[in-house]
Amino acid sequence: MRILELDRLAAEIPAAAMVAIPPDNSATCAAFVRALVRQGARELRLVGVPVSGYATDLLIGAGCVAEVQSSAVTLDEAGLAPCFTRAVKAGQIRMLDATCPAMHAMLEAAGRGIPFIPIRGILGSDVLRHRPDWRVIDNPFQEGDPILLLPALAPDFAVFHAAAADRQGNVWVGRHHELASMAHAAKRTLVTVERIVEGNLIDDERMAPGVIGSVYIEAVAVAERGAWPGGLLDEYPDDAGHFLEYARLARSEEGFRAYLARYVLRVTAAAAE
Amino acid sequence: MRILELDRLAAEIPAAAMVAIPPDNSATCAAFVRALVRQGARELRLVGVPVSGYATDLLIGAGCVAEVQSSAVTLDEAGLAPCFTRAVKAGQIRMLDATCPAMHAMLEAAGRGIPFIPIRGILGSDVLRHRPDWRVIDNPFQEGDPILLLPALAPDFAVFHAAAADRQGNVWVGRHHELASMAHAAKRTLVTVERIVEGNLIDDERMAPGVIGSVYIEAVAVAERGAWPGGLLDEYPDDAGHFLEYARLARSEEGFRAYLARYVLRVTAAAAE
Amino acid sequence: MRDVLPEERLIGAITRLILDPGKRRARQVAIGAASPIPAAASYLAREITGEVRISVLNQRRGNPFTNGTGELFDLTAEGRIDLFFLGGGEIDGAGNLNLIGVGEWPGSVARFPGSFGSAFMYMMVPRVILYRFEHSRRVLVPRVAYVSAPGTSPAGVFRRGHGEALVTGKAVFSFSPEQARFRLVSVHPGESAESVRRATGFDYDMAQPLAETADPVPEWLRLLRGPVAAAMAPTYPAFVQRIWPAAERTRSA
Amino acid sequence: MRDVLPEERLIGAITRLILDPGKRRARQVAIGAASPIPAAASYLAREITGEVRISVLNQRRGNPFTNGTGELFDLTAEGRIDLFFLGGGEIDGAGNLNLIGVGEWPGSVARFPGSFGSAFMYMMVPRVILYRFEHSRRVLVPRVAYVSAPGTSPAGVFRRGHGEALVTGKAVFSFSPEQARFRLVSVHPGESAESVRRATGFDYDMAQPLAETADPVPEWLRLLRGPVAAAMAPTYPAFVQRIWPAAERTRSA
Repeated sequence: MRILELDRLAAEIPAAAMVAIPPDNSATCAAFVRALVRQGARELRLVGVPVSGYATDLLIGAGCVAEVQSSAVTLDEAGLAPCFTRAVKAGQIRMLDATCPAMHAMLEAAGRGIPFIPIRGILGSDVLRHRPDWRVIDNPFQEGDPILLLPALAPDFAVFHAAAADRQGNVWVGRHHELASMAHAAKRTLVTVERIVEGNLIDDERMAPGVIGSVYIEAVAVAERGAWPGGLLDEYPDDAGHFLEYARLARSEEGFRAYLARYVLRVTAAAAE
Repeated sequence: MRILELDRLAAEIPAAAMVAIPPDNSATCAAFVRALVRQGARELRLVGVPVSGYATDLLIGAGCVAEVQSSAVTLDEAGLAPCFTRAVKAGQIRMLDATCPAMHAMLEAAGRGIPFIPIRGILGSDVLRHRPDWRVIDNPFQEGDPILLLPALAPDFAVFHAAAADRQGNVWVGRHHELASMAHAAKRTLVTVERIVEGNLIDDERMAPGVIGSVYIEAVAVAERGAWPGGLLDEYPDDAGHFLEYARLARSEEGFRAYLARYVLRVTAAAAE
Repeated sequence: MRDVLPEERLIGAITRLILDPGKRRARQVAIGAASPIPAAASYLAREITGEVRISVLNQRRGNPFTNGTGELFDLTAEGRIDLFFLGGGEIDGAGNLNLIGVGEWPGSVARFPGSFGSAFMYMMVPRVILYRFEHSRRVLVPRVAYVSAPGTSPAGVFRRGHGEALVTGKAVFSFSPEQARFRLVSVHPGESAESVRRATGFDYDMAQPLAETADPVPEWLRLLRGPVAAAMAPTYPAFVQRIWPAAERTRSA
Repeated sequence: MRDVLPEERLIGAITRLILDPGKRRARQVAIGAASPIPAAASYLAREITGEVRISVLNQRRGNPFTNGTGELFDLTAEGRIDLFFLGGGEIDGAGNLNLIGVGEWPGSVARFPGSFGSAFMYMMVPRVILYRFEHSRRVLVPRVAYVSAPGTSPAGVFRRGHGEALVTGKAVFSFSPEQARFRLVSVHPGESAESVRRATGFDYDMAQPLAETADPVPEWLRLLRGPVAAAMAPTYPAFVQRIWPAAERTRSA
C-alpha cells in the first residue's frame, strides 16, 4: 500500500481503463475525478455502482469517457445529468444500460471469484435484449424455470472516498458496504480519505466491521472533503446548492466550460484539495 | 421483534427444525443451546456455518439431533468432538458433509434470493459424490469448463449470540459478518445478547456497519456471557480450560451425563443465565 | 382545518391502495429516492395501522440498511419487501415502463436517466403501485419505445406480482394483469372522464359508475399534517416545507 | 546458541519451500486454525523477505478479515492468496487428502472432523504445502478411503495449483502433479531412506542422492527465537511457551 498525493493517485489510471465509481450519495470520489479531468484522462470506461451521478457527468462533459455501464445517470434532486444526456443523444459515448441489482450482482460475482451469478427478474426487459453478454438458461434445479445468468464484472479499478485509512492501508468506509464489494471486485483499488489515522483500524472491534482490509487497497491519498459536493456519512452533508449550480451551468457547453474553469481546472491550494 | 426470556426464546424452535448455528469462535449461541437441551429439543437438523463445535456436539450427545450439515465438527484445540464422533460411527445421525466455502455460498444464495450459486473447486471430491443435491454443469459462458452449482440453503432458523440489541430489534454483531449471512438466509432469526441498549444502533455511523437490521430479527433474549465457553469479540475470551473439561468428560457416556448434570440441567440462577 | 391540498388527496388515494383489505398486507414498504408523495402515503399507512415498516433509499437516519446499497435488492429477492412504488418516463396501456429513452437505442430523441432497479423490482415485489404526477399523452403512451420493466410476463417466468394501480395528477386506474389493461377507477376533483381520456395516450376500460377520487378523512389529514409531516421532514425538507409549512403543522397539532 | 530443536528444523524446511525461487512469490499466505509449525515458517519468511502478508484464521488481532469467516474463501477464489497449508487424516501417494473418515460413509470405522475448506483450497490456491507431523502407515496410505480434496484433476477442470511438497516429522517429499507421485527429497537427522520407507504406506520415488534435511541457518534461528516467537505468542501461546520459553527468547535477543 502506498500513500500518494491526490494528483499522483489519479495518474495511476491509464487511458481506456475500466473504472468503477460510486454515485453521489455513496462516498463518491469527486475530488479524485476533478484531478482526472485536470490530467486529461481519456477513453475511460466508467462503471456505476449501481448508478452514476455528478462525477460521471463531469468526466463525460470533459471528454474523458468512452463508455458508461450503469443502471442510471442522474443528479437526483437536481434533475437529469446534462452532459450524459447530450452525449447519449449525440452518440458520443457507448451506454451499456443495466439495472441496479444486476450491477451489484456482477461485481459480487467478481468479488467471490465465480464466473457468473444468477438473478431473478429482468426477463422481458429491453435492457436484457441489449446485453448480449448476459445469458438466459433453464434453471438446472427446476425444469421450466428460465433464469438470467450475469457474468462477473471485474473493473480495472475501483475508486471511492472514505473517512479514514491507517498506515497499513486499511480503509474505514462505515456502512457503505457497496464500496467493499467494489474493492473486492476490482483488480486495483484507489481510495481518497479525509485523514490518515494512527494505529490499526482492524484491531478495534468497533471499527473493524466497516473496514476494507489493506489486502484490497493499492494506494491512498488524503483529500479533505473529497466527496464534495457529495456528503460523507455523518462527517458532512451533501451540498444540494452546488448540485443545482452544476446542473444549471452544465446545461450548455459554455456553462460547463465555466464550471470547469471555476471548480476543476483552477489549481489553487484549495482546488488541489 | 419481541424481547423474551432465554427459555422462551429456545421454545420457539419446534421439533425437526433446521437450525443454523455458528462454531465456537464466531459468537456461538451456547447458552441458548443449553436451554434447548433442558427443553428436550428433538430431531433437530443442525447447519454449521461453516463448521460446528461445542454447541453441536452437546446437542448430539443430549439426543436432540437427527442431522448435521457441516464442513467439520471439531473442538479445535480440545480435539475431536466426542459425541459427534460416537454418533457418526454408530449411525445415529445423518451427516451431510460439505466444505466451508460451499456452506457460505449456499447461505449466501438464500440471502440473495437466488435459487443456486456457482462455486469453483470441489470437482473430484467425494464430498460432491455424496451430495445428490449439488449439480455440475458446463459453464454457459465458456465451453469445456465444468463447474459446480450449489442450491440455496434457507434454514428454518438462524441462532447466534451478539454483544447488543436495541429495542427496535437491531443487533450489533461487529465483524462477524457471517452472522448477517445466516440471518439473511434463514426464515427466522433468534438472537441472544449480552445487553439491550437504548437508542437506535443504526443511527450511529460507528455501529451501523456491524448491525443486522431488525427486519431480519424475530426475537431476542438477554443471556449474559451467552457464548461461554466460547468468547465474544473483545468482551471476553474463550474458556480453553472448559473446552478441555468438556472434551474429557464427553469422551464417555457417563462423563457426558455428568457434564449435563453439572453445567446444563442444573437450573440455578447462574445456570439459567 | 384548511382545505384538502391536491397533494394530500393524492397521498390519501395511495394510502387507500396500500391499505386495500383485499390485498396482501403491506408490512414492509420500500420507497425509491425522491418520491415524497408515495413516501407520505406509506408514513400515513404506518400511522393508521401501526405495523408498516418503511425503507427509504438514501435516507440517512431511519434507513434500515447496513449492508450497502444492494441490501434492498437482496431483501426484495427473498420476498421480504411487500410493496414498492414505480414510475417511468413512459407508461403504456399494458403496464410496461420505459425509464430508458426514446429514439434509436439507447435514446437518440430523448434519454431518461436509466432503468434503476425497475427491471427487477417490478417482477420481484408482490405489490407495486405506479405513481406519475404528469398525466399526458407524452407519458401515458400506447406502446413504450423501450421496455425497462415489463407489465406482465409469460407463464413460467418467475414473477411475484404486478402493478396493481396507477395514480396520476388526474386520476386513479386499477390494472388487470390477466388482460394487461388499465381500468379508470376515479378522477380527481376538477377532472372528468373526458379530460382524462384526452390526456391519456393508451386505451383503457372504465369503471361504471366512475367515482370522484375521495378526499382523505379528517383523521388522516390530522395525521398527515402532524406526525407524518414530522417524520418526513428530515428526509424531504423542501417538500414538507412547501406542503405543510411549520405554522400549518403547529395549527393542526 | 542452543541446539536446533526438531520443531525449528521443520519450520526451517517449510520456510525453504515457501521461499523457493523457482516458484511464484508467496506474498499472501493463509494459515488454517491450529497449525503453529506452518505459521512459524510463514512468519519466518516474512522476517526474511519483508513482503509476506499472513492471514491466520481465527486470529483475533492482526487478522485482516472484516467481512466474516467466508472472506478467506472469496480472496482465494479471486486468486489473491498465493500459498496455503493442508494436512489430512489420510494422505495417499497420489496427493489425495482424506479429512472425512474410514469405513462406511461418512466414517463407520474412524471419523475425522470433516473436510473444512480443503476441497476448495487445494484446487484454488496456486501453491499448497502439505504438512502432517505424524509419519506412519496409518496416515500415509496407498489410497485414501475417501477423497476430501483430490491431489490432481483431469484436464479441463479449473485448478490453479497442486500440493508442491509434503513435510512430515521424518522427511520432506516433493510432488509431481504430472505423475501424481511423491519423491523423497530429504530425511531429517536420525532418519534414513529405510526408516522412512518402513513408515510410509504409499510408493514414491527417491531423489539421488538423498539429502539430510538442513538445519536453519543461524540467522534464521535468531529470527525464530526473537521476532517470530514474539509475533506468534498472542495466537499460539502454548506452542511458543513450549518451544521458545521466555528465558530462551531473552537470551537469543
